Amino acid sequence: MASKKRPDPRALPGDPVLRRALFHSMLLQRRFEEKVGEAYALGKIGGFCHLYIGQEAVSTGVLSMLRPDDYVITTYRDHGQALARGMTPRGIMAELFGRIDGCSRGKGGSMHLFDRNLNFLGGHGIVGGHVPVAAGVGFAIKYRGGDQVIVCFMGESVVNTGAFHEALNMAALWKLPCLFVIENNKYGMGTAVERAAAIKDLDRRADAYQGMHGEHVDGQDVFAVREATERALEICRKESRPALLEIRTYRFMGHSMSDAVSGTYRTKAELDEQLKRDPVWMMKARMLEAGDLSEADVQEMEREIKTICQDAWDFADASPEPPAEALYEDVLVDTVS
Amino acid sequence: MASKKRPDPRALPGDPVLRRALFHSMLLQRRFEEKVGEAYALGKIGGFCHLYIGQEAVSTGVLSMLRPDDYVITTYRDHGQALARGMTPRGIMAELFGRIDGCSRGKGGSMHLFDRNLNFLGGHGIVGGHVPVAAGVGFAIKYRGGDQVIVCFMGESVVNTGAFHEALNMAALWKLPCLFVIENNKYGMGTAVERAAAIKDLDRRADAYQGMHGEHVDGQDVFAVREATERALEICRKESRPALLEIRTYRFMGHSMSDAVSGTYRTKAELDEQLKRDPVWMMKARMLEAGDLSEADVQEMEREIKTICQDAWDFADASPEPPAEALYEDVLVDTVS
Amino acid sequence: MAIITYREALNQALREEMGRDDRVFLMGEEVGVYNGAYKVSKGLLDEFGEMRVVDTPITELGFAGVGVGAAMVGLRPVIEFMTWNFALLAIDQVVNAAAKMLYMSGGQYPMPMVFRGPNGAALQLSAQHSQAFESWLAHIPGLKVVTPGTPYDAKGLLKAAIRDDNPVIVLEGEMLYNTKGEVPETEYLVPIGKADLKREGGDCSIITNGKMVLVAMNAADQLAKDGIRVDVVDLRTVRPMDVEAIVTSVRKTNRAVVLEEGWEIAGIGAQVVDYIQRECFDHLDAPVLRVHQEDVPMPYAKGLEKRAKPDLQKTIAAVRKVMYLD
Amino acid sequence: MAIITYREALNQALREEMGRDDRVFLMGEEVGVYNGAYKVSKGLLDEFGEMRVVDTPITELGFAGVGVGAAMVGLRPVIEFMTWNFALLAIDQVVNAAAKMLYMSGGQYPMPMVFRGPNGAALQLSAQHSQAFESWLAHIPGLKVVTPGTPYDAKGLLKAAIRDDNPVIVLEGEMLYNTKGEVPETEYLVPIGKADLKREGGDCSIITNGKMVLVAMNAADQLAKDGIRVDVVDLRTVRPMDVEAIVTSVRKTNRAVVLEEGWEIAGIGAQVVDYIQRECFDHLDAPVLRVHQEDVPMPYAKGLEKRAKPDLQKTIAAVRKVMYLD
Ligand SMILES: Cc1ncc(C[n+]2csc(CCOP(=O)(O)OP(=O)(O)O)c2C)c(N)n1
Ligand SMILES: Cc1ncc(C[n+]2csc(CCOP(=O)(O)OP(=O)(O)O)c2C)c(N)n1
Ligand SMILES: [Mg+2]
Ligand SMILES: [Mg+2]
Repeated sequence: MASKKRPDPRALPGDPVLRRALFHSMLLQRRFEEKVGEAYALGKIGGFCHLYIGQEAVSTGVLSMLRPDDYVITTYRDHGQALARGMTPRGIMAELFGRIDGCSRGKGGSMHLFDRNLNFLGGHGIVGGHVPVAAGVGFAIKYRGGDQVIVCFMGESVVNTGAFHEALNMAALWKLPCLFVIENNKYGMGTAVERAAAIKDLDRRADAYQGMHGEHVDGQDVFAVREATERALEICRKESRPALLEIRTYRFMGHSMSDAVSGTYRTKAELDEQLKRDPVWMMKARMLEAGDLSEADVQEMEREIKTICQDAWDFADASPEPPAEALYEDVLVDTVS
Repeated sequence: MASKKRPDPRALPGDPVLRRALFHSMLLQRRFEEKVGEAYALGKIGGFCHLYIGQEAVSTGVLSMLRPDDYVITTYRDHGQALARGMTPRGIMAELFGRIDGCSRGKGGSMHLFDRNLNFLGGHGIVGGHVPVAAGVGFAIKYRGGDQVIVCFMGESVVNTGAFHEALNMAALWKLPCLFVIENNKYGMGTAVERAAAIKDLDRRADAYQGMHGEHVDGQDVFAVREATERALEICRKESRPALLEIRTYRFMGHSMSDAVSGTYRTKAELDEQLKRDPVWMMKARMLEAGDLSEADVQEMEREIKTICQDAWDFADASPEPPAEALYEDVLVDTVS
Repeated sequence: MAIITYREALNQALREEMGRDDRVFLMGEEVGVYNGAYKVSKGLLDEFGEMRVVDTPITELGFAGVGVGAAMVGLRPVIEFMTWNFALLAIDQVVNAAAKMLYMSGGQYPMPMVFRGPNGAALQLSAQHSQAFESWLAHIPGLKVVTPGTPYDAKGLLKAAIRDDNPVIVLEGEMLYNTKGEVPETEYLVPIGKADLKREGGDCSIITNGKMVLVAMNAADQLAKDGIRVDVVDLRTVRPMDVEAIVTSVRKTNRAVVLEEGWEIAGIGAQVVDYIQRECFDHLDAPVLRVHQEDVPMPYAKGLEKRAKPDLQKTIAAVRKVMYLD
Repeated sequence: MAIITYREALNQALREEMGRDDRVFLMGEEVGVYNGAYKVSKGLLDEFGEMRVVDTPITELGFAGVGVGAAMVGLRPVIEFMTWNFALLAIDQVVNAAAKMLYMSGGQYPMPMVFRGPNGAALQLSAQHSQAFESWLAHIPGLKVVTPGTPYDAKGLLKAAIRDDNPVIVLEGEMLYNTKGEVPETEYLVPIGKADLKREGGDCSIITNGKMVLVAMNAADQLAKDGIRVDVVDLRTVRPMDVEAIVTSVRKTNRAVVLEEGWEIAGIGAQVVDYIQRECFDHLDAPVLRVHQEDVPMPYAKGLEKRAKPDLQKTIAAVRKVMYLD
């Protein structure tokens, strides 16, 4: 257990109920994704499917700091954030199964989870494409004089795209309440970050945009993520200014379902080293140590989560395929304002 | 005279022949552009036409440091660099007139001056579009193991484009011999630089690309431009690394022929203030002071340049329009390799 | 009715819609302080302020995306591209975001937004600045695409576009901004998706849109002198296309010329031809002919440019040819 | 002849041309260490090294521009787009730079380069990852556009594209990479601009290209069982198009179905229809019909996706309809 090696002398931050909720969220994401992997192997899910395993402390840490009226937008690797934002495992799983009860009515699939009620503005498939969109949401918040924030998750490859640069420049210029979160999991597909980005600390890209707060933080430690998020949100919300967080994490699975976990572009040894810092088990160890949880509590939680995941699967499996006429629906609306 | 106010105690750098050549180049650009303005007013030239008046020390300073086998690429505001690179006034004027003897056979016009013999890779019309192209030339130089450099001129607006960011990141990552020159003339059309770029010193954008040299310099002083260029070229050529120069200048005319010189987005007072630092007359004053030139020499030079410009006009005017069949030429070549 | 320019008509449309609905804002390069590169937004910054008339850095991809984001959360952006040539940089946001958001969210996120600006060639702007992209845009489901050819249509279609809850592309024309025409003093909308029979005549149909409407009207005048009376069907909207209007005209005239500003291959005109041959197969007395830009990038030289463009002569020649007169 | 996959055929083409000419290099996302997102470039990094097989950051606009610059000064870049969906980000470089450089430089700068990658839909990749852009690319003068449908054509056309001194677009297909076919052991090229009559039959012409060639061949097999013999004209190149091959076939069969992967409106098929109605007006016994993707963004759900795509059934139905059998 990681905590044995890195004993944390401080008391864990937050109250026990909150800590339990954080752990629950992370564990749910982990088990849900494992279930997704199973379903994919059985052909229940098709297309591109990118698992979030290894990065759970990022979604959980960041999103646990948000208000319900804040906005969230992310990439195709969106299951974790969708769950952490409170979207139902049923709605997500049904979407992955391509069914009518899916959160995007079966039209979006794994890469395009949406939930209007939760201001979850989607998973997006074009690398970098959603970053200007996030700036636009920030613009709208400011336009309306609100004090919400938009959180925009992205993989570390995104910092090299033109879209990122254009969006961050405008967000800084116009002082938009946007929190840009880089999930640096070290690889964009098979490309190690240092083979793509001519900069070491990605958060320092913030310096190119006068006055932008930038910070990097250990993404396997949910408390560290929460603290950094808190600082950044304060700036976004109170000062209406953008901020850039580089959250350093690791992807434990292949890039997508067709990619081997290790071999071509990273070694088994590297992966094993990183697995020692599994965010879920590190959190568990710390909570056990702090006396927040007993092993029995964890087993109970595992059982409950297992039920949730199975229920999601059953629900998805029972949900009908979208009817033929759905093909032509949602292309356009027939309303005017 | 500017030199009266800012007497330069140092002896002028360079030898007198060189200094004369620099002044000649600047004066030629100035008078040529004035002639272009006349021709435009008479309808001899059409379309978009962007004069270089006020920026002559940039083209002259930078390009006087290059070798013949180096490469140059620039924007639509390309007359000054074309002249400074040694393209003939005749070929340029004929291009502006849309004639067959134009440097681009009348097909490109003001924004698209090209000269393969001088490695002048064109004026380009899409803001930012030519910056990755410059990186590609840098890539080719490195690919072939050469020690040339590509100089890429751009307006200051370009630093906000995605193309700029993508290109600079790759140039830094791959260590390409590219000298990126920002001609900061304070405005992109009617937009003041501070209303577009969320950064004060544009050369500091270099910091976002590990190891990139960045420097800003007074662009109205041709010697300062040459010195900064020398430092930057050294890095590009010897170390095969990119560099970014912000050269601070000013556009004395409107953005293009249809834009008023002042009024909407800048005041007459601001313009007048800037006119005091006219790079051509500052240079003249310094040379007079240093005894490089007498007023009579200048008048002689003016006469010679006037003749050159008139000759260019006459040549252009006499050159035929491209024949009808030219319409279908140059769409594709019919060769293979 | 007042006689105003196409530019003023667009300006009125923007002013009226911004006055009517404070979720509507205008964003783009030089739309504010500069009053618009082509002065379409003249006076709007003064009237509506900096939050609603927003000058952007030169970042087509970026500000198109800003529009998409703002539309997702309930604003109604009007995104101006200085010209559609530059919109190529932003086309990912138009095609992959705006046009698909509603569909891939299963109906949750309508995109009430407009992308507008001048399209096609002006005078001697050469290859990179003289391109007409209607066929590209019309190709994409999830968009609506309008191409007003007159001040009346410009105002009515832009207003309709701003009120539409879908992403609407408005293709204007630099060469159109100064053209004049009658525009009612009272409010009106031009329905998206409806063609307009701009001239009635039984001998041949000229089917056209946008900047070419004027060319077609001129051709109609000229041809009338020789006793040839043509229908001029102004599509006005190229997606969704008013197939019925095309078919009604061609079934009457039995001959058609399709006139468009852009290039030939897979142009909008090819689609019109396809509709005609499918729906009027037994009514056609001659193959449909097309008039379009020559299949070359636009040259700078004045004479070459003129040759490259579709024009009056080419249109008249095509009509005479489908009528077997030449 | 060896039987190899389309993927291997492309890999051979790249290897042979890189071996033949050291100015040729391959650049794109994941082409090196990862051996290609779809393994088309497998082994090439090991064989040719880092300077000639170049992994890029995710910067389509940027690395397409790098290709343009390298081509201007004499290299022969092969730029891989992981898919053409992402190429929208780079389309400015393709259209405004590569396709126009020769023209606007008055003939001084040929662009000997290739842009390649998979185009169109695979399986359940949904809206942003399932688009076929041949009609967009074919619209642009200054480009050549090839769409190989078989391993033989893939190898021969890619080799020809790399040797061509013009910018050539090679549209491959994720669903094609694993398909197999005969490929000669000895060197050959497939000429750009020439269609291939893949099946001969006198009753109807199916005109198609790319991924749809397989569908057309299947349809031909099925139809033959009912005694209907069709020509399958594989365009192979969609710019410049081999009009003669189309016309020859249709003048013989008097009936045509145009089958394409992409959307209908201003699709490549519309252009084919235009050529046919112009050149075969008096030979047509029925309107030309088209088969294409339904006019919607691609949905994720398996059943919906199947309905959205052009397929065997739709093709057979169209052929039967132009033959007035149903
Ligand atoms: C513009 C664009 N180019 C390429 C791709 C293909 N692609 C999908 S994910 C990916 C890697 C992204 O890596 P990163 O941003 O680090 O996110 P991660 O997958 O690690 O979460 C690539 C190249 C794409 N979707 N969009
Ligand atoms: C992508 C793109 N967007 C917009 C334009 C229109 N445009 C031409 S020049 C220009 C201003 C550029 O300013 P800057 O880069 O500072 O160069 P300067 O004109 O001052 O030399 C604009 C907006 C364009 N050519 N390309
Ligand atoms: Mg990553
Ligand atoms: Mg400027």
